[in-house]
Amino acid sequence: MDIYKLIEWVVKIGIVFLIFMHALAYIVLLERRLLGFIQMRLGPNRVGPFGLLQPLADGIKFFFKEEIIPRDADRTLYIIAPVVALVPALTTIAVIPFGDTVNLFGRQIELSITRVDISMLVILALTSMGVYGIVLAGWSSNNKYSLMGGLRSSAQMISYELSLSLAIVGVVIFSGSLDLVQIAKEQMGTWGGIIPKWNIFTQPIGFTLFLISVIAETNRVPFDLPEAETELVAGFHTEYSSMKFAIFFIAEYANMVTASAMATLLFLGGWHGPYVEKFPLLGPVYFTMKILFFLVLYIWLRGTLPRFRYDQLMKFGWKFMIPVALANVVLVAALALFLY
Amino acid sequence: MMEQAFFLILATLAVGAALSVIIQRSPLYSAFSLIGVFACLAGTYIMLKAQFLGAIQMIVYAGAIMVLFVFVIMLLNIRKEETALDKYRYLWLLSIPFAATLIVEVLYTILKVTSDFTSLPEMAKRPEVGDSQSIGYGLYTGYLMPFELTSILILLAIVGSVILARREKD
Amino acid sequence: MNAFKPYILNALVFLPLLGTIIMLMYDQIVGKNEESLRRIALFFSTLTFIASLPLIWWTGDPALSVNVPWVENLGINYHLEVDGLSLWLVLLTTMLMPIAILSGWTSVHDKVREYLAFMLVLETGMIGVFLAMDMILFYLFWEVMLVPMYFLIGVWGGERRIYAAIKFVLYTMVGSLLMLVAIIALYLLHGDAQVGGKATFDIVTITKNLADSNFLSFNQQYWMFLAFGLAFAIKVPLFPFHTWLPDAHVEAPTAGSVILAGVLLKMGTYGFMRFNLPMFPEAAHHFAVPIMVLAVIGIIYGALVAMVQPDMKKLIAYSSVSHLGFVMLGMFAFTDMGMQGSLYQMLNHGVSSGALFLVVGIIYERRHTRQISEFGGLATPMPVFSTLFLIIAFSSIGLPLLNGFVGEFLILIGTFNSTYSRAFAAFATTGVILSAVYMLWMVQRVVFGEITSEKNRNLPDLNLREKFVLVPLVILIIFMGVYPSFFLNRTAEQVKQIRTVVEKNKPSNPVADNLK
Amino acid sequence: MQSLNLNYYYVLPHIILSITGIMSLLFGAFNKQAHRDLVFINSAGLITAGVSTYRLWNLVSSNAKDGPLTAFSGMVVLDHMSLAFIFIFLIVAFLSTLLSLNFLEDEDQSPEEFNSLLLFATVGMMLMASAGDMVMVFLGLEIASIATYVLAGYRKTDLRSNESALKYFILGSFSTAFLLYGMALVYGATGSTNLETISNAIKSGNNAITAQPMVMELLYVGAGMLLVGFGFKISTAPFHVWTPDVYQGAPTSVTAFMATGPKAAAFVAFLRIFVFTFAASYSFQLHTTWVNLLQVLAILTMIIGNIVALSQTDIKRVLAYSSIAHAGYALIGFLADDWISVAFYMLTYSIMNIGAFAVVSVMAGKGDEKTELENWAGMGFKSLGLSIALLVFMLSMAGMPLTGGFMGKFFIFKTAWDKGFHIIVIVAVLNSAISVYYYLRPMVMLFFRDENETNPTPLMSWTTYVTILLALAGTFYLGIMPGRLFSLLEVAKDVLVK
Amino acid sequence: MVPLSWYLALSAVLFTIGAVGVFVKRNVISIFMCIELMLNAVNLTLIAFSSFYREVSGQLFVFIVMTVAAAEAGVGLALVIAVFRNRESLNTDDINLLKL
Repeated sequence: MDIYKLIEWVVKIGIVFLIFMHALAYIVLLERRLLGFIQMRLGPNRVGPFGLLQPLADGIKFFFKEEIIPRDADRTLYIIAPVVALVPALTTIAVIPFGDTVNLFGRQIELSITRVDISMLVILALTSMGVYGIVLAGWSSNNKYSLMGGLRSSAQMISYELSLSLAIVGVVIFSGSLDLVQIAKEQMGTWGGIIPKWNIFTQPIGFTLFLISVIAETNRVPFDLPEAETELVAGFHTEYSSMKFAIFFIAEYANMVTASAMATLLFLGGWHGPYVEKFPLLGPVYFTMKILFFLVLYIWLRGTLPRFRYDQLMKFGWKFMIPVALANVVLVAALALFLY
Repeated sequence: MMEQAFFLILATLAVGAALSVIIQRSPLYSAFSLIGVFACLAGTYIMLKAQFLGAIQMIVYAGAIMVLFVFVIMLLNIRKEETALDKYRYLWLLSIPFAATLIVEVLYTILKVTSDFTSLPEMAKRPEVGDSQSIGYGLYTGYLMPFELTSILILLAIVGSVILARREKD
Repeated sequence: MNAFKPYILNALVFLPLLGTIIMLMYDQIVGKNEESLRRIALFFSTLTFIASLPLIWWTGDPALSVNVPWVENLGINYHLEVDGLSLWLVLLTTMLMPIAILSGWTSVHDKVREYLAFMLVLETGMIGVFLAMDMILFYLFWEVMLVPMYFLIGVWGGERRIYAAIKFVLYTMVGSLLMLVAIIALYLLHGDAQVGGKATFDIVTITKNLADSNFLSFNQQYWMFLAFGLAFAIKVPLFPFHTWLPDAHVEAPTAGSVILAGVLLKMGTYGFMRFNLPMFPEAAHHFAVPIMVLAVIGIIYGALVAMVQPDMKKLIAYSSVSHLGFVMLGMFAFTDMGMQGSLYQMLNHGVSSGALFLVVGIIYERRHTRQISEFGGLATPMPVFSTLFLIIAFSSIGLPLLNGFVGEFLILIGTFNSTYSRAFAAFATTGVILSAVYMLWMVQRVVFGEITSEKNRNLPDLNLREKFVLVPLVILIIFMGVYPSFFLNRTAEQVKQIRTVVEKNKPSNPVADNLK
Repeated sequence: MQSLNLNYYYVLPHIILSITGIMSLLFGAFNKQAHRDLVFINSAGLITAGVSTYRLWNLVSSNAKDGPLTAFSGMVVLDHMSLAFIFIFLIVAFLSTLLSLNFLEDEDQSPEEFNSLLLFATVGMMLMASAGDMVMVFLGLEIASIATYVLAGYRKTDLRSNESALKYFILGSFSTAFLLYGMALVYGATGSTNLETISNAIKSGNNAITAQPMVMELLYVGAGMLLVGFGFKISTAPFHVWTPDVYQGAPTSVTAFMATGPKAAAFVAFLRIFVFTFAASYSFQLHTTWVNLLQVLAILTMIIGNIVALSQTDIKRVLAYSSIAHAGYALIGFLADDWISVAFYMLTYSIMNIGAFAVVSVMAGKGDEKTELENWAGMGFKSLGLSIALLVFMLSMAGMPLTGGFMGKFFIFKTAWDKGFHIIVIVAVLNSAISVYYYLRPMVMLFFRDENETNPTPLMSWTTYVTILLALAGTFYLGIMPGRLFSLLEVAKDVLVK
Repeated sequence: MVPLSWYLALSAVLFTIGAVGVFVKRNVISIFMCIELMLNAVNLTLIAFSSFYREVSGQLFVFIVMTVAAAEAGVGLALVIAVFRNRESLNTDDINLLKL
């Protein structure tokens, strides 16, 4: 194997990982500040300027907190659970492209850790693994609130994964590929120089469905039933403390980032934006901005919407989302037939 | 050599996990062992250049079917298998010759199949299969009928599950 | 009259069935009236009897035969014919049926409709068996007749009726299903032999082709003889297969016993005559000695066991084993006289043992017991009955001038003249003596002597219905005894044919020669 | 790009039934008291499908020299065998629909799902009959099985029904795994899943793809696995253990369906793969191997089925064991390479079995409470018509002449004897003699015994009445006038898979 | 290059383990999982042959098998729930109303 290739890999993984982990930390801060803003309060602003060092303080706190493992817990699973939650969440980032191929140091470098022709499916496969972390946590804690959380999580995952996949099918029909790079590339250019050729404009229904499903998949408000604190104390992570708790936290935010990245790639043209063709390195910047948009949306929703009741959630998923998603597939297929 | 080593690792893991499926007393542990098997198999699929099915394996089996299993295990809160195996020792005994026959028979056959098709000249010319395109093409041409029929299958599975799992209308 | 000829065989088969249907309809439309049901049944069975009478003169007339394809692809025909072999058996059936129905006039009370329906269906089956000239048709009637008999025993029978009914059916089934295999095999071999056109189940055709060119190897004959033979031997019943008979006879209601003894057993011997002898002559020679041995064992064993029976019905049942031994013995003597006698003895047994069962039925109705020890001195309260009983018993013993004598005499002579050992005839003669012993002993204990039980003192004598039941049989007994040629003339030709075929295929060095 | 050979016309019966199934679902969704209407919808669908099947039959006949019709790139093969079995399935579905109405109404079960599942199961069975590829066999089998699992568990609050469904499900999927493994190995040996390609490969001895001599061991083991899989599905000994439990526990009208339809379907797929694809003319050795193996299985099946049935006290278990024994008889025709006799046998078997189960469903009363024979003592004359109907069905199963059962057995024995299977025919014959005992035992209970307690006279709805009448008519028709059917089938003999 | 027979052997071993599991496990869900294991083993065989033959139908077959497995899982687990509702046990030894 080519030694440069190896170096390139190591560097890419290093950079992405570093940025990603930091980003996660700061998304938490962003969320807290934004929520504060929405709720007309300050949020954490004492540690460092504007509270910018707050994530660091939180990290230190988590590290030094006492770790508690309940006596009747299933120890093995209890310890494994956070890992199971985190690993898929972090692994997905490997196949997400954040820009087109750029020419750096005399090498063609793809702006993704690795490129596979079915990256879409890989992401789906990996994210679907994420539920096991929650389920395991819920089961192993041997606590009825946790168990309920785990149960709800798995049911929710199965239910919304269908509409999620169906929403994606629409995009796949349009771009004719399961490769995220290819999907993003298909959205290059504009109509009449004004409207970008993003999928969001051709399939707004698909976008909406995707967004709703993805929020449900990441267990975020208004679909945060697995950890609904008013009913289940803290749901699946009721018994978790210190770093284990933090890992769940990280996993959740990593999932949010992945989801936002997917939304960006599938519907908002990925890294495309003005002048990207000329300056490929602008791609990641656009990409980050779009992701940020979705993250803010997430937080905004959390600040705005009340939580669903469990039966409402199920009814909504099966009786509204899936039929509409199916109809959307038909619609998109007809549209594709008409357009191409 | 790399590949072979990799295969051996995957195979060992798969067999280990599979054994764990039947050795574990708790269904949940079995379920997670089974997920392990699925993951290893997905790995072997990818080694066989069947990436598409590898991904589908993870999505459908590990991501959907097993979630269902785990869901039901949790729903029914089955902590341990209620009976120890030794009560049914004769079944164990029954299974040993059964397994032995099966495995000897199949392994004997398989180990006789040493011919490697890839060494055949005309085989090398054939394109690789297993990418999403060839699968998609196959599904909508030769396999159109079975593909369409899966819709009936799924419809009836949905109807069936709903009937069985819903509560009696009082 | 000739206009009726083509329909008469069909009429014989279907008249009883029609009666059944009308009875069921009557029940539905007019309402429950047991008396009228009985009359309808009696009417139809009598009508059948009357319809069967012309056969005596028409037998052998080709215009009688009915032959239409039934399942053409399989070569199954609906073929009915009557010849010397079947003529008297058909008549016996049609005659016994009204008598049987009459006999149950007052003794059967519950489920009369079903009882009569089964009787009539049974008649259809029996007539069908004797008339069928297609193997599958034969098999059909053979099996169909089991069902009503099963129910007659099972529903209206005595205490151990369930056991008896099931035993009866199972025994018959085992044999008959093997016969089915043999039928299929015969059909296929006949088809393979490429003689006389396409594959067929037709008995006449196959018999003729077999007589013309014996395409069966000895081995094939051997196995098929066994398969057919087992079915018939069970029905006859030949000695080791007889155990169902006492059970069935004893447990069956009177009418059932009459039919069982009178007709059903003849189906076995008829089958031997129809199939085993003309179709597999070489094997018949091969098996002649073993069968004759069994027949003689049956004669003596049956008589000995009958002697110690305290139960009248059982006694008569075992006497049947003995009598049918004679039939088998005569048949396998392969002489004209023996075979004629065998045929004649079938009729005799039908008439006289039928009558005996009726006699037992009559006193059972009065006393609800069949134990010989319960009776004694019946001659005093029931003189007419006793007279008739005596005549019937004499007929069964084989007293000269009565029918039994003719049959047994012919058989014994025939056997004596046969190529096989004379010892058979000698042993069989002891059977005659033994039969006199047990029969007379029974008559003596029941009819003569002092009245031992007070209950018997005031038993009423035969009423008109019972006279109607018994008197025709007694007349027949005497008629057959004094004018046998009326019967024998009509069977002679058929018997001769069979004998010729058998003789023609006699192995050069039969086992029997060594025994002589 | 290859042109797609999609002949929708050839799968018209399948399409019609699928649409009817969906329609009855929808109809039921909007109309809550739809029991009777659904029967009409189903019947209409079934009859239409029957008509189109009949037209296809004529088409196949007129196309006789070009071989069977194929559609969907060889996935669907229509020849006389598939169409004959499709007819059987349609009849089974029709009778089951009629029969189940009473169950659904009496116990207030939701009818629309039941009816549509029944139709989907029928579609699955039809797919098995017309399968030209192993994947179609598999898929058809699964569609039929999954629908039947649900039907077996339809009486949800009844533990027996639950258990029945669960056992059926577990053993069904277990056997499917074997079947599938067999298919995979056959695919490995021959290089194709298409049955025609496989038979060509077997004929030439070369793998379809590599054109090298194929690995026969793989084929043999694959065939063995298939044998095990199909053995489960048609419940031959020693793979029969699930049958009695499942038949006993399921609602009787469902038992009627699953004792007949899926079994016949398994038979047709079994025939397609073994008799036509692994045929003697292609590979003599393979053929003799499986024939010998199956001969042992058939003998075992008949003996076990009949002997164990003798000691059963529950009528549904008696019928279950009898159905095991019947699989053994049908296997004889199978061994003789004669699909016609098997088809005829399955037809008679289906009709008489549905009839018998229909009577049982009435006699057992609501909720199938009284299936013990002991409960039936003395009921015979009280419900004479029913009992006589049961008698006819039982006698038919025992092989009494004048009934379809006799003709079926006769036909099979004749063919097998002709082909030289003498021992097995004799074993079969002796077995049928034994079987008479347990077939007549219900009669003993009904007619010969006195009533234990005063049972109410069983009542039946008109649909059940019609079912029983139709089954009776069918049994007698097949027994008395099978000629026309035979000549129809005889014509078909010439047209087989290429 | 990994030879074909290795894949097949792995598949055979897994299939056998699954089959044995069906015999020895006493819990319905566990038995069901063993059946899934068997199906997966078969899938491996199919895919191995398919990619060595470079012929897609084996993989398409697997695609269908996966669909079927999903459908079967749905119905099977619904059945399990139905049984559990009526009888608080999933042990096959307790499911004995019908004699085996």
